[in-house]
Amino acid sequence: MALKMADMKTEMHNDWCPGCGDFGILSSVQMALADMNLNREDSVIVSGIGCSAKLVHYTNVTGIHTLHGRPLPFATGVKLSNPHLNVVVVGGDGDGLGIGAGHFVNGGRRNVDMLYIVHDNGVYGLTKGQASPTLKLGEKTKSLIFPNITSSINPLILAMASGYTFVARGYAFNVSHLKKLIKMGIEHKGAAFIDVLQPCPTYNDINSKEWYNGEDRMEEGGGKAMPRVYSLESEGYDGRVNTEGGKDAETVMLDAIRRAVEWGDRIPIGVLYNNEEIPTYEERMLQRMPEYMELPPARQRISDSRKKPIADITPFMDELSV
Amino acid sequence: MALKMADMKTEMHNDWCPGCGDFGILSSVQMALADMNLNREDSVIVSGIGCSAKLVHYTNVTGIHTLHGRPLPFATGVKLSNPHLNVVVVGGDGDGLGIGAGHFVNGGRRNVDMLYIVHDNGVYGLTKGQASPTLKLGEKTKSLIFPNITSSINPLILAMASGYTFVARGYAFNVSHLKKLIKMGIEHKGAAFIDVLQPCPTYNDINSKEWYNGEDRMEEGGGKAMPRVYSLESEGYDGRVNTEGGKDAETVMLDAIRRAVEWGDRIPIGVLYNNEEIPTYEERMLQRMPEYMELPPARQRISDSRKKPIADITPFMDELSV
Amino acid sequence: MPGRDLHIGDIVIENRLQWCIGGAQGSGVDTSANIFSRACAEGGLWVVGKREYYSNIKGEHSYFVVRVDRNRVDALTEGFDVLATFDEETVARHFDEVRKDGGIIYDPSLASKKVADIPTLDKRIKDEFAERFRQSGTITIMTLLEDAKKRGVHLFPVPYSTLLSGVSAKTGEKRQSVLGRMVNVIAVSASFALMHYNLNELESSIDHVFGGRKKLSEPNKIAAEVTYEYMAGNFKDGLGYQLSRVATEGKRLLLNGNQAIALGKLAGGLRFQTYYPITPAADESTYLERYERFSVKDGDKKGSLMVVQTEDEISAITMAIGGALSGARSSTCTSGPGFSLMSEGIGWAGINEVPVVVTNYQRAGPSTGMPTRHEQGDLKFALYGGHGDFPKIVLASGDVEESFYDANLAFNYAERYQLPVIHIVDKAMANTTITLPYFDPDRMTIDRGLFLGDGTPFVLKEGEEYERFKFTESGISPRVPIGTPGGIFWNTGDEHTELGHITEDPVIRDRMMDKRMGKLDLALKEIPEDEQYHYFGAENPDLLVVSWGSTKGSILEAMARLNQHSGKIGFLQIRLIRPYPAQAVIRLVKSAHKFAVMEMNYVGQLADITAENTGLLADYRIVKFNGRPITVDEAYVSLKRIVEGKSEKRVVLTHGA
Amino acid sequence: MPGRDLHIGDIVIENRLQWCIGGAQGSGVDTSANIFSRACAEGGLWVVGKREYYSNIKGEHSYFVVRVDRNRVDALTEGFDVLATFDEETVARHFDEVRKDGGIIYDPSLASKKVADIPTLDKRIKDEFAERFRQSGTITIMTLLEDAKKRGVHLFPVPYSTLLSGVSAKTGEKRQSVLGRMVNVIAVSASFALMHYNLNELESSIDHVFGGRKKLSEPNKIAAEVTYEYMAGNFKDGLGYQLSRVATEGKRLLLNGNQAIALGKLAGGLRFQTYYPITPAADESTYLERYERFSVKDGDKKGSLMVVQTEDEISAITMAIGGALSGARSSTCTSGPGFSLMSEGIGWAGINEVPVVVTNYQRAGPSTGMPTRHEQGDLKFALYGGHGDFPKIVLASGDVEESFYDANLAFNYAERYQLPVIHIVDKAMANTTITLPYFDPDRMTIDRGLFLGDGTPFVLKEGEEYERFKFTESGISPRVPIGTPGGIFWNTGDEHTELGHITEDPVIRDRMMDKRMGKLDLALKEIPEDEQYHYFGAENPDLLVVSWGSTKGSILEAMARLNQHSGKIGFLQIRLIRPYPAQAVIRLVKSAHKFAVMEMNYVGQLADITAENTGLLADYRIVKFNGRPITVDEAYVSLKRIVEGKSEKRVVLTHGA
Ligand SMILES: Cc1ncc(C[n+]2csc(CCOP(=O)(O)OP(=O)(O)O)c2C)c(N)n1
Ligand SMILES: Cc1ncc(C[n+]2csc(CCOP(=O)(O)OP(=O)(O)O)c2C)c(N)n1
Ligand code: SF4
Ligand code: SF4
Ligand SMILES: [Mg+2]
Ligand SMILES: [Mg+2]
Repeated sequence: MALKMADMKTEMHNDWCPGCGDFGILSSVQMALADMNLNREDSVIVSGIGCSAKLVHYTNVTGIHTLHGRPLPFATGVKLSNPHLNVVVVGGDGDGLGIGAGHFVNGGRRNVDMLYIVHDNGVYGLTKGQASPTLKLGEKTKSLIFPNITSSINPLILAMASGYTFVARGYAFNVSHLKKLIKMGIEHKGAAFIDVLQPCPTYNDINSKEWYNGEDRMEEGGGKAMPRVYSLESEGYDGRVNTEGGKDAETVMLDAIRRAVEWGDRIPIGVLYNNEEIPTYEERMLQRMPEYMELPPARQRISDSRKKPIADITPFMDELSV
Repeated sequence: MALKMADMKTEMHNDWCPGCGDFGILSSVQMALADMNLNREDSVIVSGIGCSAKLVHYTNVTGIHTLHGRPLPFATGVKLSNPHLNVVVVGGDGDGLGIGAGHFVNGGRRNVDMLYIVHDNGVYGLTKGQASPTLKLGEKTKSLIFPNITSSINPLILAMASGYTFVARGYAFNVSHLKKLIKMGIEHKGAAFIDVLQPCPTYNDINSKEWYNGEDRMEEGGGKAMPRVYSLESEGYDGRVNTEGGKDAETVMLDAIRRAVEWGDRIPIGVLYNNEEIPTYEERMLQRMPEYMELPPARQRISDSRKKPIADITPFMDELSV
Repeated sequence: MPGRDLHIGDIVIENRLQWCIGGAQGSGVDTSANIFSRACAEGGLWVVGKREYYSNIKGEHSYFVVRVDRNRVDALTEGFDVLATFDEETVARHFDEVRKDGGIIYDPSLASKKVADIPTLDKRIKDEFAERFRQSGTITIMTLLEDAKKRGVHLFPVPYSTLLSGVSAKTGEKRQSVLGRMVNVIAVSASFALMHYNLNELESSIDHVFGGRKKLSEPNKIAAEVTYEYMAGNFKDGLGYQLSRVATEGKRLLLNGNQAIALGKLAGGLRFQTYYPITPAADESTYLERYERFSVKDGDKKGSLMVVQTEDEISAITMAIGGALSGARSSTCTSGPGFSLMSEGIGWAGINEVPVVVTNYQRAGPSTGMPTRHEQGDLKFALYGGHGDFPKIVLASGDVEESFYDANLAFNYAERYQLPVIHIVDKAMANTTITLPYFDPDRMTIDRGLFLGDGTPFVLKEGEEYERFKFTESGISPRVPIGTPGGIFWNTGDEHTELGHITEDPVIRDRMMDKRMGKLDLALKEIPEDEQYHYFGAENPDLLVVSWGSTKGSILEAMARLNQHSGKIGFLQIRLIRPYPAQAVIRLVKSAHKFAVMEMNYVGQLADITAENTGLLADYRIVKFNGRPITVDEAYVSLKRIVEGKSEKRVVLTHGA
Repeated sequence: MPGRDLHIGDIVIENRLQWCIGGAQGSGVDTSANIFSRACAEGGLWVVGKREYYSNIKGEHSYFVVRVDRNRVDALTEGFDVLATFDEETVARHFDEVRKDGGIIYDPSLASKKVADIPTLDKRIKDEFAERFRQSGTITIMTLLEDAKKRGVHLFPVPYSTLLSGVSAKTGEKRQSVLGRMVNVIAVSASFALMHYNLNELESSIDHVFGGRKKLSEPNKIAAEVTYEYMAGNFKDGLGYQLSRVATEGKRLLLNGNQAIALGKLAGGLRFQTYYPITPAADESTYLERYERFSVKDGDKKGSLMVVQTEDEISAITMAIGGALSGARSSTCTSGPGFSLMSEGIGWAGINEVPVVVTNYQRAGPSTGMPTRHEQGDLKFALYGGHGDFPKIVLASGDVEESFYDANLAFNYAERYQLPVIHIVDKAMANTTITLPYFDPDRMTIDRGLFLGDGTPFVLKEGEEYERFKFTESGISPRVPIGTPGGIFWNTGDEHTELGHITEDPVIRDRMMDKRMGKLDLALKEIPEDEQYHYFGAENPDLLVVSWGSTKGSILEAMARLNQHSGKIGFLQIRLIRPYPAQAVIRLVKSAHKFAVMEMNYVGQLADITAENTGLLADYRIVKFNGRPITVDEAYVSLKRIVEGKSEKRVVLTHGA
């Protein structure tokens, strides 16, 4: 039975602020999951803490709302113990790149087959608008007393430097585009990362929906707004690594970085980097444990009908015997 | 009175393994400090935990041997409270890029004026040789039971992605070169990072001194070993950003990344990226607090002779008065 | 418009009432409460107020309760005399709490709304209403109001839209978005009008709250006038509760706990503060940042303090320690989850004898818990957090005023005994708004202990090396800031020699442990008794109530009430919890007939700690853990039941919406 | 070559001795001890050994003490009968510990070395020697040896280089680097030769330790032969201590605590282990990784477990929780600093009722402390770590054998009560090598509680939603792994509804707190008494010793010694520390005349916890915190002094080098 988007909703009251970009991300996630028509039970969303992290409660698949900055390691445990699950991680930019930056970097190194979506709103929403790691140096959003004193991180470049094998950017209010990215990210074999530009109308009065849409930049002659956001695909950019085909990881990454640094007048969305040549953690593990996919940790029996252990430790004791 | 290297040594017994690359780094640090002839009291070395971190006890300036992964925030507190101190941070690759990766990334964003040296030996030395974040995927050093299952991080690229404004690589056994780098790093205005290739003869049997020296690669015809390590300077590489001069940060960074990914047969050392166009945290603070350098937190009096508070909170109370 | 029965009793209660306003988060409830409190305070009255809100930015229900009195008040009582509402949810959540003879202000156009349709109202509550009003057909707001009315509550329908039209007419303002914001002021004005309070005070409060931004204050003042007029016309008898200006002595503040502690730190010499945002601690840092530059007495230069927002709490504590090593009075502030992340750093400060202050604003745990709700659940963790044995001092303030002075004491202890100090406060204190006399910084003494960086000269004997951890009689070694000529030293988280170098020598180890842990005994000996604990009430009481932290106000008032009649009750407020003043507690407990420990957590953590330190098992444990503070009435009733011999050994208090 | 006086008494002590070998870290001390222990064990003897080492990779002093007996032994005594050395430092550090009539094996070529020149010897020790031997001129190794000799210790100079030349001649090996490594085997051989132990056992042990790598084992066996010959020729009377083969019953293991716990976890169903390297916990994970694939009884497929090295301990605990949510028995292991970083994660598991096991190998704290030394300093932290009130179980094993079975109990508790379990052990246990009977995994029962993922069907009634946190009578809600058809659920660190969605409703909050915390009462009721504590010794004792963890062996033996004579001593080993078996403790303490709590930390943490839970203040606290385990003799002496009425209230034990 095909899933509909309505199947992906829960009855939990959604308490995001009106106009919040999180709504767009939520819809995109729900549409992507519905589209992919996976069993709902086989998907799990793991989130950190922040406005964004509440997404799990609004989505009708298993939802693990964890600790601030920690969704990645939680999710990694879930996934590695049962690699058959479809694991999506969501969280804020503060969550993922501030307090969670250490996991972010090391998560890339593992290349576990899951998707990580960061709601990039430039602020710490739930704690009332402090600067997040993506807010630019010198900017002064509503809650700040002084202009931001810390430089921003570029999540895309950081993700590539960390080893994510799929790196993309979406825009919260381009739902159909974002939905596509999310599906690609889920289908990607390895650690996929999507940075989603997310207006926070309550605290980020700089990178607002209007700003992304370029409403301050009217076409000459009083025409339409000229959106800042453009899609990479529309310009023929292709971030796929194909070493045999002459596009090795380094080449693509350098191209991607050139795009990733664009900001201000032109802000690219789309897939910057997509490398399926690197084995996933699961594949690496499978090399060592041929039965891993069939009997991963979570699917093994551990006791017999008498509740006695079935792991046979005798050979190991024999090695220690005197 | 000019300082000699002997002045930089303590009587603490050095208990590194014979042949450890840490000795080279220690000498380089001590020589650099002696060369620069700063008052010993004005320098402080802050370290994490690991073999490398013991360096502070062997060096005769104030030494703060902190917690695993945390030298950067400790050092930041020291430096911001007293910006007149010359702060050098040292630690292992596990310390800085594993457990400390979150601080590493966010430390770059702050661009506090100090130098961070990572002893990059590919292993967790002090805990007996587990893989560190710089060990390559699939490599199997002595203590590993299975080949390394996690991809490595490139500290240089990560540092640039994180905002360090001086990014260099040294080699532990090229002491004169490393000494120069360290001096440059200390003199650099902003957050400087040096990744030091450090052989660990006890646990890393792959990236050994012999390997770096290319002793497995004899010149044809039975000549000398062909070292893997080469210096960027020797090839005329110049990592300085000079936007006016046409070399903006992006351009240099892309060049630098091309060098940073070299490994195996050619391993560059030297300064990859040097950008003094970004204001330091201290400078940003100074904008807000004109008296910051003169009276930083650590140098302010807080009470009068009667031990009474001297900060005048009356105006603030008046704002709250009813 | 539904009519109104005016059966107000003859007795008019003057200048003593409790008021509540509610509404969706982000709809201005806070501002209303602010205007209300300030208007009262400007009239010389004393207020104490508390904000309750969800961990949410916009849309969930929040409410503010303000108690007004002609005398100083420190705690809230149960129930309200006036409930001011402008949405359905506030009526639904609070109508039951309005006392007999009290009043509810509401928007009559919402009376027909169905309770079941309120999206943010918990299912549990809806289910309970369905059960309770199952006779009444569809449950609407009116169903609830009628129920209140039956209990003797007066209903005051205020037609917000009509009034807003009036405002619009007078101001020319047509934008619904702007007019909509004025419901707050209308609700406040309607309340004051019923209380026959002077419009001037209200207007001056509006001016102040809008910070002189005329564009905002003028229309709001007009809204106030329009409302006063309407109320005078329609409910001229008002309510049995009245407010009027009283004379005051001395200057007074209206502030909350975050501000008080920030000011206390500032006066107490804080110069380096680190933080990672977390509710309800962050406001302290934001406040400090705003006032980062300040005047200094007898100095021509400005003083300044640096506030650094870090990437996490591990960074916050370790960076603060770094600041302390450089010689600045340094601190950080946080709440449960962040405090959990600080365990390791605090331990490092312990072994390295670094004076650093952590202000822990407790909120309802465990884990993320209820981030905007109240609890005192971190006590044992504050005492025993961190692996291994190391000394730290835990100081608990009992109210906003104490917290100001304690902010300096925390630094004094930290520097005098060279160890981390946990200043433990809580969400209730942070978010309490209260009128208090001006603080007197001169009542603070700044004691930096054996610190040779603040004017005291640092001299080494010829040929001597500076030993940071020198064994001394007191266990305290002179400390210098990094950068002191001749004062090079080493720190390490490892066990160390007097020089600060790593050692594993068992003999030095034992001496270092004695040195460090001995400082706790020294502290207990030296710290004045009245910093350790406060004792209130009768000598040799029948019942001794032992407590800590923000329960103080409620207990004091409950005790006073009880002691007026039969009860002979004493109250021991423990302030210094580590080191624990065991001898004093034993003496006081033994002087009493029975003793009860009252606190805001599940297990009765102070009761446990008391047993641990004294062997005395509390006769009663009165606990509360639903996230809402203990009210005066709850304290009163539970103590009364003990006195009357009717109490269980463990009493769980459950008041609160 | 210095001569040797052979005045060995008539009595030969057979199969009971304590041996020590020392040398620089990385020089093979470990291997020697291994060969020694295994050779004894292969001869049917029982051994227990302990390794002491610095937090260093190469060069600092380490030593290994092995006790050998014809019966099972669990703890070490004070002093050695034979000290085998091949460097100066070992002599300098340990000569004093050799008992009268014991012997020291040393390299005569080092006898003239100056003690002052040993770089790694602590200044404190050098200073003490300078004072003690100030009459003796320059203090050399010989000065110390002579001093030992005066006390009745026999000296056995063994000319290592001469022997190595012999080996070189026989094997043709000329490389100094290879020959140098053989000093270890020479030292062991010399020891055995003096004990007249069969060379066969030694050779078979050498074979085993070198894992059949003939290139290594053959020359070493030749070294052994050469040494035996030399010793027979020069010291044919040997020593008053002799070893000989004895008969054994049943199969036996020689292993350490890390291995025992790893095996216990493996048998107990662990399938997902995470860790971040830390001493002394990491070896558990490395061992597990090595055996990640294993046979499964009545299954044709291999079983396997996954070990993940994480980026830090925050990741380790949260990843393990993730594994548990997927349905695998999951755990992590760590030590103090890492445990500190886990506080927040453990709290999350508490509020979300996730079964996860943390094995905490305590080491000497605080902070980095003495990473390779021993302490039981994390107890209170294990109990109260993490903000807010949440349930967790703390289980303390008393010895290596218990730790194997307890590894499964920890999982059982975790799954049955759906909460985090801290299995608290320590460095002494981790690094104890001991002979034990084969473990019997069939003595384990695997209890997964209300877990519907292991064969038990998951059925929902028509139209019913799965509620992960359903209120039930027992407080325990059926649990399903993520991915169960129909079993979608939510978790959150926030307070939550039965569905697992965020709530701040005070009523639900109270019920959820009761649900969670109530599980501790349930656990205390259901867990069998002998899993909660062990009682040994006399009924109604004069003195009850209460303790926990690895002090068990020493206390048992000391008690046995004391009870042989005058004493009437009982020993209560508390295993379940949270929930605390208060009633049983009260009963036992009250049955005794006095009670003493003995433990390895500064404050007496178990004593505190006992007071907290029972109100009973220990009459005596016997503590040790210098990083070295309590020996049998220390336990004996301190208890004897109590029995004799000569003890202080607080006794600090200080033995150890
Ligand atoms: C350890 C810890 N520290 C601090 C907090 C408080 N906190 C809650 S949400 C949040 C920041 C949220 O910002 P972000 O991750 O960007 O998410 P957003 O709300 O913007 O979606 C913080 C700091 C916490 N819950 N835990
Ligand atoms: C929180 C914490 N976890 C683990 C450890 C144990 N530990 C000590 S050193 C070390 C790793 C050292 O590796 P690295 O940082 O690369 O330094 P190296 O020894 O290689 O110089 C670890 C994991 C610790 N001290 N603290
Ligand atoms: S605060 Fe910002 S991010 Fe949070 S819900 Fe509101 S608009 Fe969205
Ligand atoms: S283990 Fe490696 S890094 Fe550590 S001291 Fe030895 S050689 Fe150096
Ligand atoms: Mg954000
Ligand atoms: Mg390393």
